[in-house]
Amino acid sequence: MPLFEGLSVGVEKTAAVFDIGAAYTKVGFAGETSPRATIPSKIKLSKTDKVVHIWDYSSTEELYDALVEFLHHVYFRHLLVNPRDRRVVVCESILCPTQFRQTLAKVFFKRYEVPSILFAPSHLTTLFTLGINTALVLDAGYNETVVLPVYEGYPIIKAVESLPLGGRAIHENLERQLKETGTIKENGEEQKPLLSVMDKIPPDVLEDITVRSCFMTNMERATAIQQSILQADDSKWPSPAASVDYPLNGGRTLTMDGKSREVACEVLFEMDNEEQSIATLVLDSILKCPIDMRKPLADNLVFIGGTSLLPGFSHRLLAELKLLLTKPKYKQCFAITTFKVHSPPAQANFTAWLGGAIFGALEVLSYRSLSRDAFLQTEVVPDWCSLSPAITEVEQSAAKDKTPLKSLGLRKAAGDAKGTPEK
Amino acid sequence: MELQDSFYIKAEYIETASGNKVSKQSVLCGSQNIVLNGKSIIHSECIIRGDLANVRIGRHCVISSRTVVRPPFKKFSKGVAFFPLHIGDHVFIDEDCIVNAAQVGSYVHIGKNCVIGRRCVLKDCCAIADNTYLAPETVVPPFTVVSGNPGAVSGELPECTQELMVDVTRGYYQHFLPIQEAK
Amino acid sequence: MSTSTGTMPRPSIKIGAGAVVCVEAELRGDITIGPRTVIHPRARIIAEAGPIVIGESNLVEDQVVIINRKQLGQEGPITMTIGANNVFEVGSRCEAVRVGNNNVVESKAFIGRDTEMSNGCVIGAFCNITSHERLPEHTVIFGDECRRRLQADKPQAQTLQLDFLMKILPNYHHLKKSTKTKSVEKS
Amino acid sequence: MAAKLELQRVQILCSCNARSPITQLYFCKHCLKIRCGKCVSHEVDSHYCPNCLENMPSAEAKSKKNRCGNCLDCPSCQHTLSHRATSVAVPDPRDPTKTTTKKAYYLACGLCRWSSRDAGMPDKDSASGPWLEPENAGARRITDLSDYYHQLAKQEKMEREHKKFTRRRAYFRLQEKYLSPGAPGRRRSSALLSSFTGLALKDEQATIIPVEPAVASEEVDALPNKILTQPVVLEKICTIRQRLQHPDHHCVSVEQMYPRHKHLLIKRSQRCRECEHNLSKPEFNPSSIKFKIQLVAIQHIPDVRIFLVPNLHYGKESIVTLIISNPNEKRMSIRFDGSNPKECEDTHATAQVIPPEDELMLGPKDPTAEFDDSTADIQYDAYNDNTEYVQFRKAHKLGVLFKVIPQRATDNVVVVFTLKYKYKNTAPALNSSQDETSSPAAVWLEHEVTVDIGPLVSE
Repeated sequence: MPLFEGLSVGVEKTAAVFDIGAAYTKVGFAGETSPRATIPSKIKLSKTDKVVHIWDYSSTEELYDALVEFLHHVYFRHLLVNPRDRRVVVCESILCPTQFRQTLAKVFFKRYEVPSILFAPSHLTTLFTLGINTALVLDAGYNETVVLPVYEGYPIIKAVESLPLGGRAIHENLERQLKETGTIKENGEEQKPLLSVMDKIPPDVLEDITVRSCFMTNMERATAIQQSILQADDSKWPSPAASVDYPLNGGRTLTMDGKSREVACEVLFEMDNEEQSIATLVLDSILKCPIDMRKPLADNLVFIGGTSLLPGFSHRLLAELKLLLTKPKYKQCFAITTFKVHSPPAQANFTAWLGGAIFGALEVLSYRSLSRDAFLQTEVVPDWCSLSPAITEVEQSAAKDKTPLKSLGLRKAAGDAKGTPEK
Repeated sequence: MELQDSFYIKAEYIETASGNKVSKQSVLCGSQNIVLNGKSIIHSECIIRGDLANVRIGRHCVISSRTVVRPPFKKFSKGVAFFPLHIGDHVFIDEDCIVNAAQVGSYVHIGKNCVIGRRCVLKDCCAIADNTYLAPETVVPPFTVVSGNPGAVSGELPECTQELMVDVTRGYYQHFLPIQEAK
Repeated sequence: MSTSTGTMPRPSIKIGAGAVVCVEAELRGDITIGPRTVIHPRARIIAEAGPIVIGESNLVEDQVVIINRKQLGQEGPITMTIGANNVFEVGSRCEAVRVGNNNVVESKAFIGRDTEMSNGCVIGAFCNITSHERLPEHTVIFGDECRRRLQADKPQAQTLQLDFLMKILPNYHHLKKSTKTKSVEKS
Repeated sequence: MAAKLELQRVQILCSCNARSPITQLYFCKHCLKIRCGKCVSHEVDSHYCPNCLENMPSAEAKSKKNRCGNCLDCPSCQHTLSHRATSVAVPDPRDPTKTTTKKAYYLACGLCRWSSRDAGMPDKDSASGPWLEPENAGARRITDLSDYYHQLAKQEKMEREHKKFTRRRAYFRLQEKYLSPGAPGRRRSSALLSSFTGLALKDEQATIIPVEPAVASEEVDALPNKILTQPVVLEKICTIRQRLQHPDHHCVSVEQMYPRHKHLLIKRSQRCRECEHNLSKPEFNPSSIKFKIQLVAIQHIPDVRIFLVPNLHYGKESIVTLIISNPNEKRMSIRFDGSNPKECEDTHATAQVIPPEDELMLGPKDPTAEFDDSTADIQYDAYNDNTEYVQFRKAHKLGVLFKVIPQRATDNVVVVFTLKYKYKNTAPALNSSQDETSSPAAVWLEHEVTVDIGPLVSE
């Protein structure tokens, strides 16, 4: 057995790459051009037979149980490989809660006995899909939009900006719109207001409506619409898009007017009380960077995340940025007049995953990863934001384990690591 | 939980020499083409279409009320042919199902109100959850649970499924007892 | 038979030439069955609120319920018309007053009275369609959320199956006699 | 089917302290311990296609990305597509004025009626042969990028290897960051990229062929005008599920969807984590329901089932009949202990239980009984059953009486007791490892059983 295992370590198997998003989880293998599967981040618990969202947890135990079953599903239904044979790359948001990554590491290392994990910030991995070292990455996900500048390979952590604007915000806004204006046709002929028949629209339906019929309108129309709403003057509305009859199930048809289709996504660019939108995130983030970085960052924007797949998203965001530059708040501070956007060789919803997959295939993966032995020693995952001395100690041991000597002998090292006491 | 006794009125069921019990309220069309291998129970208001093609049902099967067992057809360039339908041993089919399968293996459980589409193949030791629709020509591999509309693999069965199914179908037969008249 | 059909003049059943209607099928009320239509045993066709007219070459399988159901406040009989080459699979239920041609209603599907089936539609198994609309031609409805798509072609006609059934069913079942004009007593 | 027997009402405590019904447990003959799905190591045993049920060697499965070579899924509803044959009229090659018929094959879905003709895929002349999947448009670029990073990575690896033989010097920025506790800011995230950039900028690394960096553009595609002007046909726009099936190209309208090959399923084997022996190993043949190794608990430990439950009243003693059945073809002695569950803190017991004190004997299981229609007369007298505890005896089953006193006025009545049984290894042939004593000496084993007897009768 040991001999056999030794051999299998010699020819290392490609790493498994995970991107556990708030709405969808992307899984696949390093070195491949697209994820093997993109599945909702939900799992049906065998104990209760209920479907739970991975991110909806109230305690660490709950999260642990959900992750165990979720990863079992991923490994044995989608990846079809033995977990203990492969290193793991996890693309994560830099704002990922410690509790989550800590539990995730525990599940991976203790339950599935993976040899090592690399927690890679998704904003950084995105750069691997472009072959550049400097970019301002905007990740528009489901729960939030996070902007992080990366300069010459260094993420400028102090310039990170985020707002809870993403897919969920759009869905909520859409639901509000539909409750106001949507009508339902049921059995009889007359249209009834939506609220008279249902007080809630299922999230799956909202998602489907968004995906299939909503869009990010262009700047001129958006301005006109805002005017119209502000002045409560319907005549200012530009001629709206066609309305949609959406069959809810066999019995009901939901009619959504063209205005709702257009307005639903506007929530991303509506200024909130603090005068923030996802466009200001970009500018504020740039402003927090040193002056000499600003121009290169503005010239290298990257938009990732599923929400940025909305038709018209990039175009509108650029237009918003340009408009903001003329506003007094930013006019003074910026010498920039143009923005440029990259288009990665992947769909925006899995760009970060692809970066992880490119990186995961590299020979240096083991040097950057947290090995199982290092984790088992302390059971703590080192993190950029933790400052406590205890963590630092761990990091030293982790760093030691990253020396080539040890990282080569993956599984063998387990005994050694336990044998050598911490100096 | 050990299965509890269930009772039937003796006059309403026909018991064959090999121990099959068939409700008189079921329709067995073309009964000369229907084979029940013994100790199988067919409850009331079932329809078994032996007139379309042969139907063979193994030992210790239970077919619950209002279920339709109907051989599937396939179109060829020259005409239509109905295929024989084979059901293995220790198969439990719950109420209100429509079984158009080409083959149902042994130790299979089909839940309530399922539709098994034309020419489906259910291998041994699989289970179909309640209210499932298996689209035509679906194959269900061993030790899988299929559910939904359209049916998709949603779970796994334990390794001891065979023992469990034998236990259930035999127990069901043993506890299916006649009484002379309605109470 | 029941008296629920009392408002109608005289329940009568007309069966077209070459139609195969098994005796074990339940026909109630004023029903016209077109030529070359096959009705399996244990199918139920109930004309309650008015006559049911079934066209040519339809296939009605076991446990199917086709019912012209009385609506609240309905005045006078309403005729339910089913076109040609439609297939009603085992255990489906059709209450639609207007059904075109070449439709397939799969097992355990349900079509409500307010829905109008145009031509070449497929209502998938377990789909409940009750919305007040005319289904566009070649609509396919399937799955647990009644998803829809449009198919390029109408579903293939089941003529071959009908031929086969017309050959085989008389060997095993007693049939209702086909008639031209005269009403037939119910078995 | 487990639901029919309500097997979840009897839970057995696994050696990892989780409770599961007997059907989900394994019995490791080598450790003589109970294992459950949570404490065994799951392994991929073999790959197979769930549609054609053909086994696929793991190397082939890997190269085909876990997809079957023959079977395809409908892009619209994920149901398996079937091949349809039709004849089409084609101009006769010899005489262009006439037409002949030719067999043509296309794919069709039996559920949603999608066909390969909908997607504009040409028909094929033969039934076999591959259906093409479009290439990922970005594949070329991704390969270039990978190659570039590979070169950098190799460089770094070489330097590290080199460093191994020289003095330990933390000259990598990466390590500096990690080793210096005073610079917490960006050490771990920056570690990712920093050393690459460092390397790439060195002039002497002439061997590295740089990849063309991506070019950003000021212009992006505007919202197509037709969205504003044309009516929406929902049926023609892909749902998100359909889109996610096609990660390699952005598919928005249903015409762009193409069928994908069927994803494989696996058979799994289970291994005891302590002794590394297999607990369950299926046969290769995907249609087979047999196992090469099958150490499931139901075949080794006595099964407990609820048989008769009288009305239960709070604080009153009732007599409950449980059936204990013998999994072995030899007799088995059993004992009970209802007193000790107080020791463990997480007990769920809501009632006191008084099990029989005597040692009881379970009759042997007769595997041929299934085919024997006559109910065999077994000399039950030989067991000398005490009617105080034993209600009845039937082949390998024994109806045992338990006294139960519910001690909580709410909830279901749950009792916990320890079941002890004399275990003889019945199949020594399988058990060839040296660590097991060769003598078939029987050992007393025990495990905790939790039984949910049912609700109290409301007063």
